[in-house]
Amino acid sequence: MPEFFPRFFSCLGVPRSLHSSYDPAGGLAGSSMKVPDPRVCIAVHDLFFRLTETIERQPHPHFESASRMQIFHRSANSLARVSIVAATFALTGVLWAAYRIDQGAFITDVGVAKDQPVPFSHKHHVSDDGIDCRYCHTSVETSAFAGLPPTETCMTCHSQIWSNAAILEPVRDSYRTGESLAWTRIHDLPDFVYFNHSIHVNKGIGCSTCHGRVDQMPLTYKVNTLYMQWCIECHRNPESYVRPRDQVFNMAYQAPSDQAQLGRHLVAEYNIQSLTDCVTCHR
Amino acid sequence: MEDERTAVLDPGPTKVIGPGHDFESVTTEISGVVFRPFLKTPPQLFIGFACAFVLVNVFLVAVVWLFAKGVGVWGIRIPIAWGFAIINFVWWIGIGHAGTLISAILLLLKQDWRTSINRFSEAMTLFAVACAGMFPILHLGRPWLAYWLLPYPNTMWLWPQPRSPLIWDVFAVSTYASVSFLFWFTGLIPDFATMRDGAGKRWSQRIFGILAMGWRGSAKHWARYQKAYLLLAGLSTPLVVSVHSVVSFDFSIAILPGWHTTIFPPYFVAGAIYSGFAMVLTLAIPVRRWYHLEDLITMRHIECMAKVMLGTGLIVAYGYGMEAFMSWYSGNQFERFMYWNRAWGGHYWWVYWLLISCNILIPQALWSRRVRMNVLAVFLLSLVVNTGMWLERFVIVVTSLERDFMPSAWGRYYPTVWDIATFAGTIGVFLSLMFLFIRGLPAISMFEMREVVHEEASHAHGD
Amino acid sequence: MLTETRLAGRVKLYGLMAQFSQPEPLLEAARRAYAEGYRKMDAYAPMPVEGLAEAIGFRSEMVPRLVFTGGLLGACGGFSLMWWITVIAFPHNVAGRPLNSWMAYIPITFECMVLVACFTAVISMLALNGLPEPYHPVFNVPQFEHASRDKFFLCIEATDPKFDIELTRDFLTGLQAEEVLDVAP
Amino acid sequence: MNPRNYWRSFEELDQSEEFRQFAADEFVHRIPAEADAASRRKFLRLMGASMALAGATACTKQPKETIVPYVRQPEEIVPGNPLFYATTVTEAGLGTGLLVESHEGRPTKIEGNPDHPASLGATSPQMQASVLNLYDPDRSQTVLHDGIFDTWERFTAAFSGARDLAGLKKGEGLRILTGTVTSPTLAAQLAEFLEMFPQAKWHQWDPCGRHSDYAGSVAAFGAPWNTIYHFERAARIASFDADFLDPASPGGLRSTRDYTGRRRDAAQDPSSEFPRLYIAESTPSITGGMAEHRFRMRSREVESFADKLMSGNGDPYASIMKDLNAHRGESIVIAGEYQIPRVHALAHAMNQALGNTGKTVVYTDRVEANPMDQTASLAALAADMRAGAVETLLILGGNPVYDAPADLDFVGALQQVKLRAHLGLYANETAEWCHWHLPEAHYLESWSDARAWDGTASIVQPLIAPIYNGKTSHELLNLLLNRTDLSAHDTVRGFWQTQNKGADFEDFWQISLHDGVVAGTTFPDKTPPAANVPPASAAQQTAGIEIVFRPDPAVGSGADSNNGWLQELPKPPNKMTWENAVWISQATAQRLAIDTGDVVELALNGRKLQGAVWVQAGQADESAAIHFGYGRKRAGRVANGIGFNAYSVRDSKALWHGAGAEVKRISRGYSFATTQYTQNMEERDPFRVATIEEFRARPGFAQPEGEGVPPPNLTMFPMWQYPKHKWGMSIDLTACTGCNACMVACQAENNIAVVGKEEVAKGRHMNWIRVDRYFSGPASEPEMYFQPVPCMHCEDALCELVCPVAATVHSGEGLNEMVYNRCVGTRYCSNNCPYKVRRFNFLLYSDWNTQSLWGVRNPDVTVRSRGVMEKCSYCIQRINAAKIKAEEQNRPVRDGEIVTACQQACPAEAIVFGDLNDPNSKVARRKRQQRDYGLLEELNTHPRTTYLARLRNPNPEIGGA
Repeated sequence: MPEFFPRFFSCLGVPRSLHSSYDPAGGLAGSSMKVPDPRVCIAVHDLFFRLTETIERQPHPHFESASRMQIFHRSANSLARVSIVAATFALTGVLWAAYRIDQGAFITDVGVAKDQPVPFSHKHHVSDDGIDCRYCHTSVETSAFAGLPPTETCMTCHSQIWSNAAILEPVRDSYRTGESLAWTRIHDLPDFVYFNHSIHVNKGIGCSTCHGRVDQMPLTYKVNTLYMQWCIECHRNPESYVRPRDQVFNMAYQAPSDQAQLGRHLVAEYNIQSLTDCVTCHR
Repeated sequence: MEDERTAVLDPGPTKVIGPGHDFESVTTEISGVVFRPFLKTPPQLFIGFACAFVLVNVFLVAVVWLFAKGVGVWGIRIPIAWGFAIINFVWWIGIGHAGTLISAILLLLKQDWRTSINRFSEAMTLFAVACAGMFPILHLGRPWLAYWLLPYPNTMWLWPQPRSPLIWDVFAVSTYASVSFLFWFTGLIPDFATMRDGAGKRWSQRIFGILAMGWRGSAKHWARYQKAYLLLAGLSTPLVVSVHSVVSFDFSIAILPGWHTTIFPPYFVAGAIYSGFAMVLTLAIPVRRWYHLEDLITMRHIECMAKVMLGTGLIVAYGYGMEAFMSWYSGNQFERFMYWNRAWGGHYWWVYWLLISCNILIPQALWSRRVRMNVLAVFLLSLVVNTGMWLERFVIVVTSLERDFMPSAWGRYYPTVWDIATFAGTIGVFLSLMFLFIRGLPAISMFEMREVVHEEASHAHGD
Repeated sequence: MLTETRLAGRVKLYGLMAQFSQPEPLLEAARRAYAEGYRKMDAYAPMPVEGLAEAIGFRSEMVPRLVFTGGLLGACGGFSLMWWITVIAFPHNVAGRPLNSWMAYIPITFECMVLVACFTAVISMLALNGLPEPYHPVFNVPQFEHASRDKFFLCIEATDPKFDIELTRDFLTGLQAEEVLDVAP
Repeated sequence: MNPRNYWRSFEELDQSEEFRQFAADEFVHRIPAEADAASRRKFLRLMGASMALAGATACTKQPKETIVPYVRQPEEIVPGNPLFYATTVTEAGLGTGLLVESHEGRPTKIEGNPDHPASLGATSPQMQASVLNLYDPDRSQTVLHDGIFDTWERFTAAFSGARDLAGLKKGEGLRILTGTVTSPTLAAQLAEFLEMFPQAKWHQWDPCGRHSDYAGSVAAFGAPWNTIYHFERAARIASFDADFLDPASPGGLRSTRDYTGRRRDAAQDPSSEFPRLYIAESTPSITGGMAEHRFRMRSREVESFADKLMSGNGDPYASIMKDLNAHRGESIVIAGEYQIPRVHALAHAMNQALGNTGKTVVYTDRVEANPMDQTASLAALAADMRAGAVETLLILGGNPVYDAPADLDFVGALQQVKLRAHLGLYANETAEWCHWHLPEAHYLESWSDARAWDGTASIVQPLIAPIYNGKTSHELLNLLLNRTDLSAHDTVRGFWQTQNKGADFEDFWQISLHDGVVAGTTFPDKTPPAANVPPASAAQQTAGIEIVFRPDPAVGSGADSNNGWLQELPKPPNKMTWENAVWISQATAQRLAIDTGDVVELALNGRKLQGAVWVQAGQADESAAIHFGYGRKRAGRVANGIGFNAYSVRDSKALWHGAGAEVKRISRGYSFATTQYTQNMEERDPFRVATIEEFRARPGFAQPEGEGVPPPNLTMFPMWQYPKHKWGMSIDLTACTGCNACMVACQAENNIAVVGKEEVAKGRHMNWIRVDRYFSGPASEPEMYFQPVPCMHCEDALCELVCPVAATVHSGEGLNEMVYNRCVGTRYCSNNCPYKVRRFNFLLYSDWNTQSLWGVRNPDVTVRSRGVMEKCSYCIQRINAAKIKAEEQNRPVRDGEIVTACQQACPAEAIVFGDLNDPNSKVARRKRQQRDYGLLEELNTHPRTTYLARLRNPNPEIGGA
């Protein structure tokens, strides 16, 4: 066994001077032979190797084997303290990073426009053409699902205008073949969350409150995380988000300065309840 | 030949240390266990570790299968929704109690015989708690969400529900694990220094050097050290009581007949100490033999532990008696039925009687000094008690759940091979860690042994 | 063998160290050194020695005080966290119990108390002892490796106003020390 | 509490070593096998999915999902809002009106049609489950020719040839075999067919049709009559083995509604008389469970029972007859399908004698299009086939190879036929022996029509285009009639046009479709001639055991065998799932020294079968009941090879019970999977019952009293207030018959998974509402009680207290919420639930792989994954939907607007749900009744679900009540 070590670790080429200067004579069982450090401690070794050598370079005239007992160099003290502080900072940093990532676009897709079969521009259709939300999202006032326009709806106009624009080929193709267009979901809740558009719209929660200024989005992206905390924020104090019913589909609506008091008034008028029961959304 | 040697070394039941020991000799003997060359390790240790390691792999297989398929691979069902996992959890936690008890309570009680076994049993505590701690996570339907039991800020604005005893468990067990570790590590610091100074090889000097953190045994160090150590002891004493009380709340907070009992906290704690001491004996007796530590772990220790077992065993017996009595005295039909079902009517009645004989009847042998002084007998008894305490948890968990309130919803529990594999696996994990500890760290507190040596010496002078 | 004259001034010592083989002589030596008026000194033993700290005039109740504070903070923290969770953060009707079911928080409060207190105990002990401190001049003394095994040392530090290399060495030699050793800085 | 003598359960079957073995063996899986295998493969993906459930902590993002709009959106469809369509389901030919819920064109849930007389809004378990067959991946999906895929075109070509050939011989050798036909359209087509091919023959066979009923009326009146019973008018009922409360029996839903309705009324106002039911039967039925006096006897002894009753001498006949006579005109004597014609004749005669005819018992024409003795018809067909007289046989539906009486050797005969074609929902045993198999359209895919048991006609209209290009009988007949281009829709519509030649036909048609009933088609009452009773049948040999044949309580005659919901539905008397068994009485078991779990060989008339024995309380001595519907070979993955085929010993001369069987044991230790192990109440009175007199004397009998009972609202804490709504449920045990309709309805509504026999045996069945069955009274003559147990929604819910993650908490309206996506699966809640109504996904039970099954899922309810707890939610999706609707219309939720699935299906109207804050709500009024009590109230859980105690009205002159 003892012979085994040098052969195995000779490759590490630890300077002989080191061994001589660290003669561990007088140690306990099996400690008398000079053996280089096994791999598991190379790290520790390198950490102090240079430092301990500096001791030798300024030998004290009085104490020949002064370094027999000193395993660590002076600087090890500061090193120890520094590493403690560093570890604390590192931990905090990791947690902070995790938080940032969790809130960031990578996870939430906030502000990320996704590829769509047709580069549909809400900006163009809403702002330029002045089409109302409900022209396409027909069931938003009556159903849980706001509704996505069937290809027919697109073709009502696009059989007339842009009728042979290349980018609209998928639409015409769908109309021809009866194959639906497969849009990529932007606002995608987990399957165990049951959101109902009609009740929110009927209670005076505007489109833009959740979906942002869609009328100014060339390509659609989401502006809110849709995290549970985001939902609950509004469910706990609807008065700070509710708007008059006639303003629900007004994309440009700005909360008035007296929102606090208007909100309280509307909450009463529309009989809005702050529902934070689990079963409000989860069944 | 071994026995002769034992006879020579063993100073008999009065002494806590063999004759002719001085500061240097105890130090060398104890640290020698760690410093002796790898190949000089007693073969029994190799064999033991090999077996334990096989079980570790069994454990890994069982856990992978469990995670792949779900807790349905176990025998649990409605209404017996808790099975082996919780039984094992309570059993391991119970075993974990001996360590802190020996280190803390016996320290406060100034029991000199604790010295040579406290380090050892603290380590045992750590590893037992580690095994116990795995089960609450393994038994979850969705273990990857275990962190939801911790109070941390999250995007759901949801928090744990602190009225649930399981959350108390989370706090109690994690606290217990951390405090046991602190206790163990604090105790080790001066010994790390000893190892550092005794180590021949540079790298071991440095490892122990880092662990010792520059301990140099200054009078000031010792002064603060002793205060801190005493405070730890003082805090762990109520802690150790609280932890198993909280574990017992898992049952007694629930409304189930056979669970909903006020006697649970005290008799769970007693039971914990009971099984804990049993396990210390189960481990200490072979190790003492393999490393010829008979002069440091003497018959005195073994007899004292046997006495503690006898005492706590009687408390547990009282607990069983009270359960029986109260179920009758309450006049509650569910309670009465529960006990009838547990002891006679249910199809696990035989487990109940097995447990009674393991935990109450057989250990009565310890009244006889000849038994207490017989190492083999004590060893076997410790095994019996360990078994009995596991069976106790089985009876509490299973028979109560099998037949509760609605006859229409009664069921029967049968464990599967995966239940058994998981349990056996944790035993392997526990033993492997134990063996590694014995080989790699001073299993007996050296500085405290020096104190003992010093005291013995001064007694000698006194005489 | 160098003479003191050459030594004086050229070499700066950390202090002088006397070695003993038993705790009693060390204790005795410490008392006498203190009586002699030495203050900057420390005694080293492989195990706690009754009264040694007092002998070199050391007293500190810091650890218990910190532990008490820690425990108090832990308890308050634990309880108020649970209270905040159930009453402020997300109030639920759980099993018809009141929002502030304080009885249910007692175990957690207790555990937090113990947890924080214990960590305070260990950390404050280490911090006050100035640990970790891997390098220390006393380790320069070859024989000091026995300080953690079977020997006892009394070290009078050079910074002590009363420290004088000859007198102090003589004084220590007078204490039936097995050996008197120079401690390099 | 009235002390009754309860008896310990039988020596419990599953203590046997084998059961332990099998219960311990977690490798055996039938149903969830695929799911499990997949769960291993998809482990990582599932982990991913579950991580997503973690609410986007731990850096998981939503997987990319696409959203697919219509190309041309049908105007009636509003995505996200379900639509309901009226249609009709037929069972043994008889139609029952339904309203079917459809999501974006997917039928997902069956409800009864309140306007249809046979349903009045109720449904049977089989109807509820029929939607699952629509999506069954094992359904026949293509035309098969000699077992090889083929096309409709080639079949049409081949068959037209045969038709033309037969045409030359006026149809000689051309035969059609159908089930019972009530469809006016089909009848017209068949009539036309027989005109066209005078030599052709039309045979009928329904294994569990109304054979004795037909023969009985012929025997009594010389001509077939249809009998209709008005139980709401009956104060006294004597049943000769008639299981008229079985929801699958003709008019069963309606009789249940009428009978239990009268019980409910009588329980409340003393003026109306509480009905008293006498029944003589051989094997325990749910009707027997409701009876005040149940006379346990072998089937063939019922005849002499009837004779003695008619003579009115001796005990108890005298007192029964006296009782009946005291209620002339408001009593009913009813004979069951399972009795011989003479018993029916006796019943008819007694009704006339008691002056019930025209009052409680009315007669109409037969509702069958062509009433005939189907046994004879099938026998004739078999004989002709064997004689080689049949060249072409067209089997429209049905499965004679499997369910024809064994003595006809149908298979043998069938092979003599040159051209055999089979139309069926499944490529079943009969398809195996036919040259051509043709996929039949499910009724939810079909246009057709049918008559109810009282003659009321209704249209079958499809909710979805045939998924597998199946066809209906109408289309096949059109092929025979050489009108291949005529669609089923046009055929049906065309027929009704001939019936209604007005200009307003379009309105008539639309209204009929919309209402689900064709107005004015109910048959008028007629007065039959005096009934004559044929002479007593020759004394039968009484040696040996009597075998009693019954359709299985869950899967019926076997047509719906391949249906997980029905397979997992516990049979009422013994809560057995997934198979049939030989039911024998305790005494007989002791005599034969056999026991539950023994496998025996039954030998009847030289024909043998092997089956496992179940010792059944309430079974007649020396009588063994076996059930049809099992032992299928080509039913599909679910039903293949489980149980034994009772048809294999059935004789065409004794359809319902055969005498002189030998029973001998061949092995031991077979294990059943039941959902309830205990037979009795263990002195705990979860089910409370009193006679009407006891009740009048002490109205509060159901309330617990004496010490140990805490005063109401005894609590350390102030009770929570529920100002807005306070949902609650009341279940009337006086009405509940234990028919299990609620269980399947709940399963369909809430996407409850099927777990398979092995998991059921481990107690892991998932039903949110279970129906507990208790026996009480003497072991020989036990009373059988049923108690539906959903979640109690306790106000101090013990489950919530112990959940560490707040996955189950109380809502502001007092609902005990279970949030699957928050559940980590500690299962502590289930341990602490004294009612044990919580169900846990121990493995991945929901089928995530079989795409066709996704169609049946309710989009408003989360499909639970592995490792989460679930339980009854009071149909929260329906509550939310109603609340949102009301909010949008700025009005409060109306009472009765929210109907839970179990309540909606219940034919007995035993379950009522509503708002307890509204003092006038139905549920609040019910809970004010004195019979109201809560389960385990002494635990102070304040359950929101409470029960109305069972009332009975035994005849004081008869002992043993």
